[in-house]
This record gives sequence, structure tokens and C-alpha cells, in this order.
Amino acid sequence: MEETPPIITTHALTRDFKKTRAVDSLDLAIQPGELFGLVGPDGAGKTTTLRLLAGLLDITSGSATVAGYDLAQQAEAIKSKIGYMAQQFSLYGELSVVENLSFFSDLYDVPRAELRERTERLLTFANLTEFKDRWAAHLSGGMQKKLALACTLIHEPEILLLDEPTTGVDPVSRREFWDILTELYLGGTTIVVSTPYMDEADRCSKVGLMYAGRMVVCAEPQQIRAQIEGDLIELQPDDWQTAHALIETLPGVLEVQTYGDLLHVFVDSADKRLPEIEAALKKQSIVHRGARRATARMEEAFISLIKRMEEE
Amino acid sequence: MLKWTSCVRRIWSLSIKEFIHLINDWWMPAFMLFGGVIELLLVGWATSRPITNLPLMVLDRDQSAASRTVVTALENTGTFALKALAPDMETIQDALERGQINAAVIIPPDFDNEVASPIGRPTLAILLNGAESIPATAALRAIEGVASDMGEGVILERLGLEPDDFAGFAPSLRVWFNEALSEALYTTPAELGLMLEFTTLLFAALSFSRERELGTLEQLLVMPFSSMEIIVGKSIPVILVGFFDFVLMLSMVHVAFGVPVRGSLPLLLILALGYLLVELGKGMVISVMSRTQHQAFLVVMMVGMMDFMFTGYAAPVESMPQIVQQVANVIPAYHWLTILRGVLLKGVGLEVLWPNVLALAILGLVIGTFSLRYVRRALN
Amino acid sequence: MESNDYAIIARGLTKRFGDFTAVDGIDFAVRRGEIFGFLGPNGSGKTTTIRMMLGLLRPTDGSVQVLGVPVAERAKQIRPRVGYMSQRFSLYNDLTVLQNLRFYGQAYGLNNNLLRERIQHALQMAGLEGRGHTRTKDLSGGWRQRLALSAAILHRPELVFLDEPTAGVDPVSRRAFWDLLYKLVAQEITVFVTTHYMDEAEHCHRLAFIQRGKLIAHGSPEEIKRDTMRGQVLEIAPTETAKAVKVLRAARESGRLPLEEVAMYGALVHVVAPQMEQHQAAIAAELRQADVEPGRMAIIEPSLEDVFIACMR
Amino acid sequence: MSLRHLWAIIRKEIHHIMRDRATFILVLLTPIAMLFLMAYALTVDIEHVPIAILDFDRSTTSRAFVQRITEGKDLDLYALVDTLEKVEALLLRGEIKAALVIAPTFEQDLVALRGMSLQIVIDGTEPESGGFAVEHIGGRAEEFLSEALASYIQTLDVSLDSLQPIDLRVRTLYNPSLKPRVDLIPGLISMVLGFPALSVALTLAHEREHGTLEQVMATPVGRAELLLGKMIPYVIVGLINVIVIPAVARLTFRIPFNGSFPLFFLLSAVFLFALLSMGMILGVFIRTQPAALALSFLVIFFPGFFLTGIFFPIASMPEIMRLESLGLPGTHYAIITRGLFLTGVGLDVLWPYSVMLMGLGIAFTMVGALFFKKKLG
Repeated sequence: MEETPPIITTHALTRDFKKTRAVDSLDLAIQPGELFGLVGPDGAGKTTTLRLLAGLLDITSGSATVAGYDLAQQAEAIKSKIGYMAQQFSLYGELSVVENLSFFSDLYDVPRAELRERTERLLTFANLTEFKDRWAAHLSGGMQKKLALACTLIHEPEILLLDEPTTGVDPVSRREFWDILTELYLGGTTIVVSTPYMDEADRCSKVGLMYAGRMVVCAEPQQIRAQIEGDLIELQPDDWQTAHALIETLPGVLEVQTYGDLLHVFVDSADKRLPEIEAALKKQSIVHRGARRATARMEEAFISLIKRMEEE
Repeated sequence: MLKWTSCVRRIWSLSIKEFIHLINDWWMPAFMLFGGVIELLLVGWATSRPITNLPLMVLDRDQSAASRTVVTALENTGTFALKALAPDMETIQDALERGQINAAVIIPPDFDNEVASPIGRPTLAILLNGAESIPATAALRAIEGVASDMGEGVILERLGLEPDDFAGFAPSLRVWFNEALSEALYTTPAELGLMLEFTTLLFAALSFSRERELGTLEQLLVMPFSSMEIIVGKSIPVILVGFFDFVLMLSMVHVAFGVPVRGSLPLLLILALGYLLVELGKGMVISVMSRTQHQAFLVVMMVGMMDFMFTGYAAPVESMPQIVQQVANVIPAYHWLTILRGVLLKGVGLEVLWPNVLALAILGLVIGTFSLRYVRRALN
Repeated sequence: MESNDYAIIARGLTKRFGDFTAVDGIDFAVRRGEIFGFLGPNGSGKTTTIRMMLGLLRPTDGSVQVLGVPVAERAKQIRPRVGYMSQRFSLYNDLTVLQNLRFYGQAYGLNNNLLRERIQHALQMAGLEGRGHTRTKDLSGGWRQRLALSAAILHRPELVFLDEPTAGVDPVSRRAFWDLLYKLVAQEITVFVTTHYMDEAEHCHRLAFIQRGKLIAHGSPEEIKRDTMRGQVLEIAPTETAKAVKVLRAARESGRLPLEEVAMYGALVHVVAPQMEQHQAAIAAELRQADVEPGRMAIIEPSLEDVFIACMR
Repeated sequence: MSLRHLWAIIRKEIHHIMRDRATFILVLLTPIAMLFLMAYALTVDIEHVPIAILDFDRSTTSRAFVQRITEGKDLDLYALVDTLEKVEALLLRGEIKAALVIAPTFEQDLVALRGMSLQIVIDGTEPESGGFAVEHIGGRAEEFLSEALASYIQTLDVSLDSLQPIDLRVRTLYNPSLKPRVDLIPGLISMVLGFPALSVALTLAHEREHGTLEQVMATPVGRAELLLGKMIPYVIVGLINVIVIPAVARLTFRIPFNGSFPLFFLLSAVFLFALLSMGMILGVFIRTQPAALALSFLVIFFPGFFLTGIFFPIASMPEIMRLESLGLPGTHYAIITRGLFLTGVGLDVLWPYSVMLMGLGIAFTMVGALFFKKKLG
């Protein structure tokens, strides 16, 4: 495949706060048109990274270019090329949906001739047409997020930087939101999005896993999922604590993850181990339901990777 | 018993939290503590300084010994900085119009003769720039002083009186409680009283409006605080800082401007504490009424100004219309200033101040009850 | 209904703001010692309901009993016995982690020894050991969320209300958090939780779905799946997920396939249709026609997310 | 500088101001109410000052003198007392502000031209009314003396129209009554316009506290555009006050306005620009609203009160403060307002101050823009 020059690159990008190093010599290369998912445990430095890329924080050391501009020298020039969406709701609550849109379109110098058409398109896009005169503060959480996205899209930026855009958003709105992102992605916009939802990470073209300020894995979702060894078995025992302890000792079991009262068991071979596990549970008279072979999702892969990091 | 201790503990936890806020965002408490002190220093400094250096022009058309005496006497007052002798009226007119001088003295051509003649009526023409009434008034007083000194000499001469026999026609003056008639001595206590009011009110007014604006009030309300505990817990820092502020300001005016404490200091401190509680009640009401800190602040400014008007600091309440005088009676700051002056300068105690103390107590009771009710209702 | 067995009983609970009805006559009951999930889209009235249960808002109509106490009259009595984690503002940002926890603990009357122990435990649970002196505003969103949760249960309430406690929290911590909820429940603590993570909702003992202020489903996850799901779910692992979704949606629009729902599910596609067995082949054919290899296809038990979306549409 | 960016910020800010009705009304009303109250409180005509008289002489002359003292409405005879102790008690209780003690030799001394054997005792804690009493009793005494002695003096063949032989012909320009209110009100305008300046600082702190600044910082909007855009709406709010204030001053306090109103309006706009830039600098450095409030007093209100020459003549200040007062917009604006309200001069006289205001405004905005970083943390 022919290499196009990356649209975002960082070299040993570092940012310190008073006592902590939030981003630690981060090397990153994002190709144009990529839908890049930034994942990682809480406090791994995702928000700081996005803020750095948006030119909102000074760099402690290292360098970065965004859309061809140097981040340390030309932070202002970058701003018209990107759309940035902060984690917290940061639109003006007392302004209506349309007023917020027109405010940002002015700040981004959207050509007046296109303004009307773009506003209408974004409102339709975000399903906000019928609420266009409502105060932003009076929208539901999901609608606020969609409005925020619309505001960052108004100038049709080359790059979108989205910081946990779907946190606190209900599943229906979340899907709608991702449908919008997918369309943008298919339209060629480069998107960098941080998320705590692993199913969202699965929809990205590339996923970067941050840990303690560093990028530890950066690959396509399938590749990350493929890093998990073995097969996955899912089951729901009545007494999950005892079951967990029991299953961990069984042969062929690589890892046991709990999720509430649900157990995810990684085994070398599902066909072989599933009956063994069921038998073992039965022997201890632990009742269980829904034991089945499951497809390992991004979430399980993530947990597995993080556990490995923590052990190191 | 157990109930009591846990109640105290809850209040304690809230007060500690408030103090941490204060330390973290230290501008406000720093302002409360030192803003008052700075204001007092400025007031004390500004009022204890005589007005000097006022630009003055003299047009001497007489050019005589007498006229030169006048000019020298004017210079010797220290009030004026004599600008060059003016060549003509136009120069003076122009300077006045430009606001470059506060006053001008024109000595007519026959001044010397009029002074010398037994039936003479020497005249001095004075032009004042009324656009700046304070320096203009000071200038007029100084010129009047020069004229009356000169006039006295003229009278003695014309009536053939011996200076030793003459007691002067001006009555003698005795000032009580403030023998030197130091302005700092009466402005600083008043200013002190008002600063205490203002800072307490502002601080209290921000207590709820800030949490409401930031959204943390909801969490506070679902915790097992009774509304009484919330009010008390939030009040303690206000009272402590306010009280400390008062002691600090009092020491400052005592040391820097020699404001005496002639009455009982413990009594004053106790009454100051009581007064703080009254203002606190007002502040809390403003606080729960306001949705934002901005609103709370503006309301505090209005209320503070209203009180300022009724304290008798800027103008004697006796001179105000009857109805305004009635209103003054229900303004806590009015009674507080009377108490403050009484204890500090007059050295009186409860035997004299009891009507004010009583009024303050009644007002405190009314305001306190109302604010408790109101704040509680607003919190519930 | 024996009120002792129930932590919350809501009857005809209604809240109107002006002419807008935020909560519209909902009835439900939460048993003691269960995790009760309260699910619904943004703006459906979840937070309003919680506020009424806490006595922060007075119901326009109807009543609610919490821990056997009628809230409208005696909200004060229940406050020491419940914990509440609000959506965003339960912590003071300028306070440090420890100061926040201490404030909570003292407010709920924990004595010093117990407080020290609980704080220790809370720090551990939130993964904030050694960061006790960090100002809360300097914590990342997920960490703040964890801290808020630890604070809300510091006093071991009988009932805890959690309004989107895991929003923005990473998967590892979310699991740790749910482990903890199970431990709480084992100690007879009742949990009332709202969440947008449907996989979390699967782990609730019972659920209520609320939409536009009305209760539309109520029961255990299994019951809800059984009663409300029309059709079956086919899970497909196609080579090109996005394209597959596009193709199938086009097929739905044109009426070629009787699909109720086509949704991307990570790298998988979930398709919902009644009598799925009959359509499976047609779906595969549709995909192949568009040069998408359908990959592994299986009819699966619907996830709550499938159910939720079906319900809300 | 893009006008479009500027206008976007301005429009947004105006929406904010207008939509929060309570605050909007307060923002508009506070300066006017403050001005009104301050002006009233500072300039109440002193009258009805309660005094006590202790007449040791009890002669016809002294009784006539007492009559004369209390005939006006400036001094009210609270009590005629017979001992000094009673005077003291009344002063202590604050029931009288001053007392007049007439010596036993009053009549004798007067006839013998030895002078006036009088003592005025005043309450030094309230010299406002005390000083007033001294002045008025002194004036009456002089009048009384002149009249009493007029016939006697005529026999001496000297002319003495009064006991003040030097005739002071005082002409007070621009404010004939020399009432402080007439010039304090124009001066105080600069003080009360500190409120819009504070509002600017508060809104910036508010946007920081609520995170909306983060989103705006991520846009290509320029620093100066952002700062000016936040300022201009408050300049407009201030200008509304500027229109209302002369009207209020004229109607309630009968303050004349002798200059050109358009010029006043224009220069007020320049002043607001300068003052609000000061507020903006506060907002740039400060993170929270309470801090902005506290600092505004130290930077805007206290200096505005003490150093701008409204109450304390700048000429009398030490060198360093005189220099500092030059850096305060209020100093120049106070001169301008007095010139326009009272002196009735025009730009020919006021241009240096106008230039200074403009210069300060530009300098402050530049400082604000220089230190305002479009960065978090």
C-alpha cells in the first residue's frame, strides 16, 4: 500500500502538569481519512492528548504537526482546520440550537452563502430540526452532544477531535451519533475520538491504546482482538465468586474476567474446555446459566491488555 | 446526647469544607481581611491629610506693599501652590475654564489706599472653580482666613484698640471626644463599621449562590444535614473571618491613626459579633434569592449603599426628611455605627447605648428569624 | 405489598413543569437488596424521578415511599440512610480527593476510626491510593466518577441512588465497580442505578424502562427480553461492517427484506426480524451480492441493547 | 481582526445579558441607584442640627443672642441647660451635636469691645454637623456683633460696615452655590460605571468555571476579538447608563448640563472602553468569580474613589500617587464630565484627556490580549 503522509504526527510529545506527567513521549501517526479511536484506562492521558492536538495546551517537550502545521509554533493556524469537541458540555446554554450553530459558523468564517444550507443539513443530520429554537441548556444530554458535534462540523474541518463524545448518551442516540461519525469517515474526514465504550472502539479504523501517558498499542481493531489468546466462554453462575475461584484453577483456562455476575473465561480451546468447566461447576453444585462460546469483543481484549500492562 | 455530637460533627464537616474553599480560592477571604484594612488606610490617609498645593492665580493690579502682604499670606497658608502672577483677566478665565486652577484672587488697584484710609473698604475679588467644590471650598476657607487676619489688624488700628485687650470676635471652640478634631478619628471608625458590614454581606451572599451556580447544592441537600445545620455550617466561616477582620481593622486604626478605645473592649467585641450575625442573616437571604453570584453581588451593592445612606456617616440623619429618619431606625448599620462611635470615641457603655443595643437585638431577632425561615424554605 | 420487603414503592408518581409532564404516573417497586436498573433515553425523566425519591422535588401527583418512609412528608428521615451520586456535580472540584471523602464521611457522622478505614477502602476501590492530595478538578473524568461513587457509599447506606455512575469510566474500572455493587448487595444494600450501558443493565436484578416519563417495561432482564422483543436477532461478522450495514439498510428501505432493525455492534452487525430462520439465507445473499462476505452468522439471544433500541424506536 | 468574529462574540454576549432578566435589570439599575444614593447621602443639606445652650450671662443681650442663633432652621434648640454636666450628658448620648456656652461676661465684654465671650462645644465624633454648627453660630455671632456695635462705631468717625473690613467679593463659577452635589455627581459617574467593568471580569471567570471557554479557545477566534467582543456589549450597557444618568441628575438633583451631549456620549464610550479593559485584565488573570469580585474592589473601586480626584484633590497628593492617578481612566473622565456638565467646555479644552483615555484603553486591551493565552492550564 502506498504511504500517504500522516495528517497528525507527534514525536516524543510530552506534557507535564504540576506533579504528574500526563502525556509521556507520545509517538503517533494518523493517516488522513482515518477514524482513530483513542482508548485507555482513566487518567491515561487521552483528554490531555486531544487538548494538545487541539492547541489548547502548551507542549512541555517533543513536537507535533497537525494538518501540516507545527503545534508549538502555529497552534492558531491549526484551529481553523480542526473541529474540537470538549468532554464536558461546553456550549452556551442560554443560546438556542440555531444560535449556537451560527455563533460557531461566524467564528470559523463559514462562507455566508453556504451557511443556510449547511445549518439545515447539520440539523437534519443531527435530528435537531424540530428543536432548533430550543435553548441548548434545555436539550437532553444526547441532543446536547449531537449539537456540540454539529457545531464542530459547521466549518467542515479536515480533522475532528472528539473527547468522549458519547459519555452519558443513551444507546439510541449513541448509535445515531456513530452513524453520523461513520458517514463523516466515509466522506474522508479524519476523526480522532476518545471513548470509554469498547464497542465504539470496534467501529474505528484504527485504535490506539494509551497507558500511563504512552501509546502502548496502535493497530486495527481486528488486530487488537486477535492479540487475545484462545477462545472465549461466557457463563452466568449463581455464586460467581466461588465459581471464579474454581474456574481459575482448571486446566486450559488462561484468564477469567468477571462482569457483574457474568464470567468471561478465556480458554485454549472452547470446544474442549466448555464441557469441562460445566462439569466442574456441577461437581461443586454451582448452578449456572447461559454457558456458551462467545465472540471476544474489543472490551474483553481491552481488559486483557490492561491487565497485562498492570502486571508489568 | 449522641444526636448532639453528630449534629456538631456535621456542622464541623461543613465548616471545614467551607474553609478549604476559602484557602483554595483565597482572593475573597484575603479581600475580606485586607481589603478592609487597605480601604481604611486609604481613608485615614486621605482624610488626615490637609488639602494643600491647590493651584491658585493672583492678579495683582495694585502692586503695593499691602497687596504683596496678601500674596505672601496666601502663600503661607500652605493650601496653595501659587502659579505665576497672572498678567490679565483672560489668562485667569482661560485657566479656570481649563480646570487648571481652583481659585483666583484679584487685587484691585486701590487696595493699598483703602486699607490705609480710616473709612476705606478694601476689596478682594475671588473667583472660584465651582466645578470642583471640595478644593474650591478649601480655597475659600483659606482665603477667608487670610482676609480675617488682615481685617482684625485693620479693626484694631481703626478702633484704636490694644491687641492684648482684644479677645477676638470669633467664639472659642472646644471639641469633645476628638480634641484635635482629627478627621481620621471620625471617618475611620465609620468606615470600619461599613467595611465590616459590606464584606460580611458579600461573603454570606456568595455562600449559596456559588454552590447553586456550580451545581453542588443538590448534593448538599440530599446529605443528612438539616437546613439549620447547613445554615450554621456555612455561617461559621463567615463569622470567624468577619470577626477576625473586625479585630484586624480595629487594631489597624488604633495603631495607624490613634483611634482610641475609650469604652469597654469586650463589650465592643460582643456587640460586633452580634452585629455580624444580623448582617449574616441578610446575606443568607440574598444568597438563596440569587441564582448567580453576579446577581448576589449586585444586590449586595444595592443593599450596602442603602445602609450607607442611613448610617449618618456621609450626612447627619437628623437633617434628612422625617420619613428617612424613621427608616434609619430599622437599619442595623445605623445602630452599629452609633455603638461603634460611642464605645471607641465617647467611652460610653450600655448605660447610654442600650437603646441602640436593644434596637439591634430586636432587628437581629426579626431579621434572624425571617432569614432562617426563608433560607430553610428555599433549601427545602 | 409488605413495605418491609421493599426499599422503594412508587405509586402514580407524576411531575409536571408547567405544561410539560416530565414523569407521568409511574408505578414501580424496588425490593430490598436488589440492583434495580432504571433505563431510558436522555431526557426521559430518570433524574426527575430520582430527585422526587430523594425529596428534592415534590411530586405533582402520586407518592413514593423510600425505606418505608413517605418521602414527601419526611424526606429528612431518609437522608442519613441513603446515598446519592448525582450525574455530574457530587464533588467539590477545588477540594482534594481526601478532603472530599472526609467531608462526606463526617457529614454522615462516621467516627474518626471508621472514617479512616472507610477512606482507605474508598481510595483503594477508586484506584486513587497515593493520590489523596490531588485536587479533584485535576482528575480525569473517569476517576472523578469513581471517586464520586466511593463517596456516595462511604457511609454504607441502606439504599443508594446512582445516576449514571459509570459514565466515562473505562471498562476495567466499570467491572471493578460492578463487582463492588454485587458485594454491596450481598450486604443487603439496595442499589438503584441508571445507566446507558446496556451490558451493565444485564447485570441488574430487575429493570424498568422509562420513555417520555412513562414506564414502558418492568421486570427482570430475561422477562423484559422475552416480553418486549419482537423477532429474533441475527449476529453477522461480515468482512466490511460499515458496508454491510449500508447494504442491509438499503434492503430494508426498499422492502426487499422484512428487517426491523439493522445495527452495527462493534465489528458485528445485528439484524432483527421476525422468524429469522426464514430470512437468514436471503440476508447472506443480499450481502454477497454487494461483495460483502457475511462470515459467521448465528441467531443469538437478544442483548438488552437490542431490546432497548427496539423499545425506544 | 475579523469583524465577523467580533460580531459573533458580541451577539452571543448580548444574548446572555438579555436572557438573564434579573441580572440584566440589576446590571442596568445598580449604577443608577448607586449614583442616586451616593449623591443623596453625600450631599444632604445639613439642617436641624440639635444644639444645647448654656447661658451663664442671662442678660438681655445674651437672650437676644440666643434668639438670633435659633431663629433659622439650620440649628434646633434641643435644650436650654444650666450646667456643663448636662451638656456633657447630652453630647454623650448623642442627643445634641453641639452646644453653645455663653460666658457670664458676655454682655460686658461685648460693650467694652473686648470680643465675644462664647464657647462652642462640638461632638468630635460627628464633625460634619459639629463643624456646621461652628460655622453657623460663628456667622450669626458676627452678624449680631456688627449690628450691636454699629451705632457705637459710627460715633468714632471710622467706617466699618461690618467687623470684617476686607470685603471679599466671591464669585463662584460653574456652580454658584458651591454645593458639592453639583460636581460630585458628574465625578461619581466614573465610579458607578465600574459595575459594567466588573461584569466583564465576571463573565470571563464564569466562562472559565463552566468550561465554555475551552470550546471557544479551540476555534480560530483571535484573542483581541474575543476580549473586545466580550467588552463591547458591556460598553453598550454602560452607555445606556450614560444616557440615563444626566437625565436623572437633572431631574432629581437639578444638575445642569452645559456641554455638548454627543461629545459626552462619545467620550463616555471611550472611557468605558478604557475602564472595561481594566476589568478585562482582571478576568484574564482570575479563575473564579469570587476572586474577580474581590480584585475588582482593589483595582477598580478603591482607586476610583480615592485616586481620581473626585473627593481628594489630586494636586494635594504625593508625587507617586499623582502619577498613579494619571494611569486611571477615572481621573481623566472626571475632568471631562465636570467640564461638560458644569464648565461647558468642548473638545478644544478636553482633547488631552480624551487622548489619554483612548491611550489607556488601547494599552489595557493590549496588556489583556498579551496575557490572555488561548490555552488551558
